[in-house]
Amino acid sequence: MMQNTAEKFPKRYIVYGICAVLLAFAPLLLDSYWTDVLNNVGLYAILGLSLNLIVGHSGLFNLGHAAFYAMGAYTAAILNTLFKIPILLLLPASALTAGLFALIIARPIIHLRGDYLCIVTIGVGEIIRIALINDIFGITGGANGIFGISRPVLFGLKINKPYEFYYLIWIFAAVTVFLFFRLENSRFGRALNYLREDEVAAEGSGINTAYYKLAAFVLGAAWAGMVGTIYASKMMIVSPESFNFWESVIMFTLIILGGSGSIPGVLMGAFLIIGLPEVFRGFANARMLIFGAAMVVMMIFRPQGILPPHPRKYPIPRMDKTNRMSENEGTS
Amino acid sequence: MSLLRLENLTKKFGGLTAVNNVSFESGQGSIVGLIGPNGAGKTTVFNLITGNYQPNEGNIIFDGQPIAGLLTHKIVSMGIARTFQTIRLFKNLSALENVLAGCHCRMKSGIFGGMFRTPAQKREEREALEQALAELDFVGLGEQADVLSSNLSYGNQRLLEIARALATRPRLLILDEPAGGMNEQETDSLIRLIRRTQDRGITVLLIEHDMGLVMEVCEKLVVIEYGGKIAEGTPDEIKENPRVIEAYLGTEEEDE
Amino acid sequence: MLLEIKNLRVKYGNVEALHGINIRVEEGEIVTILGANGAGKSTTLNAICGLMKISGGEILFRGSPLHKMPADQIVKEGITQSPEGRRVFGTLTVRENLNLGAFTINDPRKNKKNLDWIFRLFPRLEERSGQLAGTLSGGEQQMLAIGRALMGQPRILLLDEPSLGLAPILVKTIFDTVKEINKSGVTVVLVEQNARVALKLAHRGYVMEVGNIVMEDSAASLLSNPDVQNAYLGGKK
Amino acid sequence: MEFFFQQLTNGLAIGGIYALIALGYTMVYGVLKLINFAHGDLFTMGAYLGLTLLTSLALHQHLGAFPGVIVLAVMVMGLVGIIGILLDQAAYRPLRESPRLSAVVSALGASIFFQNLVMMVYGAKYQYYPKNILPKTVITIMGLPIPLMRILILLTSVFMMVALYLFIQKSKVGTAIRAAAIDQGAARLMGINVNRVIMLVFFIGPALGGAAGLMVGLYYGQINFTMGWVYGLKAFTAAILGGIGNIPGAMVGGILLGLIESLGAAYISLAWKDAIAFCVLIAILIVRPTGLLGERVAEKI
Repeated sequence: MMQNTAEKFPKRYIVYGICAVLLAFAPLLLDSYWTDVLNNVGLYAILGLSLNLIVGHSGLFNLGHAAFYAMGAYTAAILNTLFKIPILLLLPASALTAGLFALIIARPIIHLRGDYLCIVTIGVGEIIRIALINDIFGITGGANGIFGISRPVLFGLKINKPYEFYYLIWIFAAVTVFLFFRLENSRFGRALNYLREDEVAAEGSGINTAYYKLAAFVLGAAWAGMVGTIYASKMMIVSPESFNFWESVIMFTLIILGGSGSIPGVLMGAFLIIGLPEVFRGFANARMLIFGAAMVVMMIFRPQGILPPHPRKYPIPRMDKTNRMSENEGTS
Repeated sequence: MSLLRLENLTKKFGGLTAVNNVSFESGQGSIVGLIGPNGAGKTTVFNLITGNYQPNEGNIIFDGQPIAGLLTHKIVSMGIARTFQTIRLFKNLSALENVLAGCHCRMKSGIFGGMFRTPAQKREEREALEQALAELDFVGLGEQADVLSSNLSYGNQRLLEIARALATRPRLLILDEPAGGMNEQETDSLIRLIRRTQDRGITVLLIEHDMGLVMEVCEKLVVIEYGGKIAEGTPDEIKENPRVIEAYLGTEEEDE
Repeated sequence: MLLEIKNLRVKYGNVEALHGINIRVEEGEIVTILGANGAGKSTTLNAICGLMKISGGEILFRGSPLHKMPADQIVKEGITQSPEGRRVFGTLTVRENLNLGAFTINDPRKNKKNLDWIFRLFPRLEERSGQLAGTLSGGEQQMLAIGRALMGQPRILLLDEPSLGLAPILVKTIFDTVKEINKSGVTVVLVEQNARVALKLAHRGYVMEVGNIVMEDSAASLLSNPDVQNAYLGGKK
Repeated sequence: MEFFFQQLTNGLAIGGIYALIALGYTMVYGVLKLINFAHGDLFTMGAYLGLTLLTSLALHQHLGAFPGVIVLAVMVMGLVGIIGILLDQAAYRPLRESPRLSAVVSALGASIFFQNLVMMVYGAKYQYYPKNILPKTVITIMGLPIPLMRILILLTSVFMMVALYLFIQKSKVGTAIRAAAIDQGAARLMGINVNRVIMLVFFIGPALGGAAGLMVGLYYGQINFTMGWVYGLKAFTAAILGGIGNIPGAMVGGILLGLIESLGAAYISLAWKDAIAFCVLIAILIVRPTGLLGERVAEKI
């Protein structure tokens, strides 16, 4: 039976609401250490959401997302330290560099099949890291990186303390969630899913698959570039080791663990991957061992992730049966 | 007036000539059948028309314009839609979303429109939804809009592919073995569906092994064997053609 | 009785595909299972071969339960299949494909004898034995799939839609050979959509509809049964 | 000339090691379409197990240098092979029917697990192989000196590769492995026990990787718990370079990558050594998207 599902109000929205309220007041309840942990969770949540466009929605293996993150962070660091441009004004510049870079490198390799694309993205990530270490063009500061990046200033208020960063980061996250939610429920979002499901059929249905793959890459990269800017000003220093392969693995893993293609899933993944190891700090050495084993166990028991995406909803009007154009009612 | 014209089309894979110097035309509004033994190169001809393969030689003229060498999605937007021999639906998406894929090429909104829900984007979404539902109704799947496409029966999956193709608003619809896996009743209603498609002014080109369907629905048949065209004509002419009988139908000792 | 399927049930996820079917196969018979696509014919064959887990019922081969054996053991028992869509190993040679068919048999003399027999049945395969299977035509691949199944010295040969996608003229060649294989003592279970050809060849037939057996009779009676004619033989147009 | 010759032979030796590891990636990929990200860590285990057995059993003293090392290698290969089988059973087998991305995450998890396991058991510092296990002979070919060790590594890896190739191509079990790689269902219809084939693949691949770990220990003398990731990534690159799933491809890709790296480090820039390898990979994939020996199969539509 067809039902107008759009009218129903799923219970999970209540849960989302409670989570949002908790997040809004979290810094009031937490000390600065835990607020900072949540800041990291927020940064990775946005990174995860940006990568989710590529991995989750388009099904493209990208294990080199840290390269785009690095591009944004270094763009902000260089322009800020050399020309004293305020950090927040650099957000568009970082997005542009990271996006442009993604366009240039993805253009020739975007047609490669999954696993080949995977190794190329790993390779690009490594090339970027090595280039940063080798102080390419003499502007990246080599292995030590770049110091002295200024704090962001918003409406004359200098953002300095963890709780101030908390609101900056989580408002950024909220905006991201809002925009990406709309995006994935649009023509653009559907097109990414079509090419993930079956590229030949998508192209045969009139979808320019190469364009959409590139668009996903560029948009995801640009967003990661903006996160890089926030990160640079939060740390006040950027160095190549902050953008190594394991950063990419963490972003990739949190998506799959949380629920590939699902915004609540990615947020959940960020909490688990970034937050949970902090909880187990007491275990010291065994922490990562347990973490690795947990990833395996998790995949075995819930391979689709903790919060897999829900089907999109469309307002299907009730139709008058007498008006049917077809002569045979659909058989089952 | 011909809508589609193939001129001396040749396609080679390595040393193998899959399509050899094939020419034929599809008249505006007609239903043309492409028949021949398995492996004769029929599907390859389709893949050449839709740009999945590039021909080594020859031209493909659609509505007066050469289309060989264009990308598939471009050809679709020019007005050629297709279904696949092995069903290629988006398995994890609903029937409705499968049809919306077909609407895609007639829509315009992009990243910005999607993020900010401009009035134009909203209107476009609503229209696409209406059209997709209408196409589902047209093939008889209106009740199954919410159903995951992989949960549909085999025959209904074939119909859903046709609905998806129709949603691109084609002028030429290419069907690759549409009756494959359908029982008699389903095939009968498929015949009616093809006729109703023709009534909408859409030209149909199809490959089919079910001779009953082919003979009943097609106005013209093109017979291909070993990549080359061996005959062309009305179903009655083809039935009598000795070369076709020898190559394809077999000597009818006792059947039918 | 050679093979007996009792009240067989199979599920795909939550959806039951076979709702308790019963089929008997006697030694030396050709039994055909007819039905539209999605009726459950291939599922039945795959359950017999152990490729599909069963959720209820029994499959007995000479009284011993097949459904408790792994797929490789079932082949050793003497049940082989030429699957739907042929599924030859495209990047291996014809000869390697045939040798794989004899994977369970460790007697080179037997293999040689079987190979000679298969090359007599399908001389085309001998001509092409060094060629990659993927380069064969559809009909040749079907021959290879049947030949490969015969290399396992089956007591029962399961054929899944051998006529699928073949020109009528080739279908006749293949079916003539199936008759010959049967005459040499191999019991055949034939799954077909092409009901007319199948019933002309078989001794007995079953008709399946959406996971149930709806008819069971001798092939001749099924062929003249008006219901079957209407549903599967194109009626009298 | 001598400098070039040194770089060449060094590149060949490293390339042989890469090729051995690459075979493990390619074999598993061929049968399961899975990138076993934990494979590099199995290589690390080979290096560490080799060290433990070497120091505890001192076979080279009891049996003589060469027989001792050979027995040691066999033991290491067997142990790492068994770990490989256990890895598959624990982390991959339950995921056979799951989406491919889940298996990749499981593989990454297993990699983190193994890496930290090695660190907890042996510590985070570099460990050193005893010196002078094998004679540090330098032999002269056509007036050019070459360490015996390099020749041994190259010969051993070539020997293992040829043996594997013949096994896969000529033996009945090898044909069964190839059949399972093409179509598992059809392979089961032939009476092939596909689970056993997968176990075998998860024994052979890690065993070769373990042997490579031992070679690195003997050749360079020092090992570290993170070494698997660099070598693993290089070997994976080599497998893709040759065309993944393709056994001769892994060999060619490995040797080629070793040469590129060694000559690139010598003639272009040492600091960019690792980047050069990736640049070559990207360049080759742009020109030949299926790798050097990967078959260009037209997708059936």
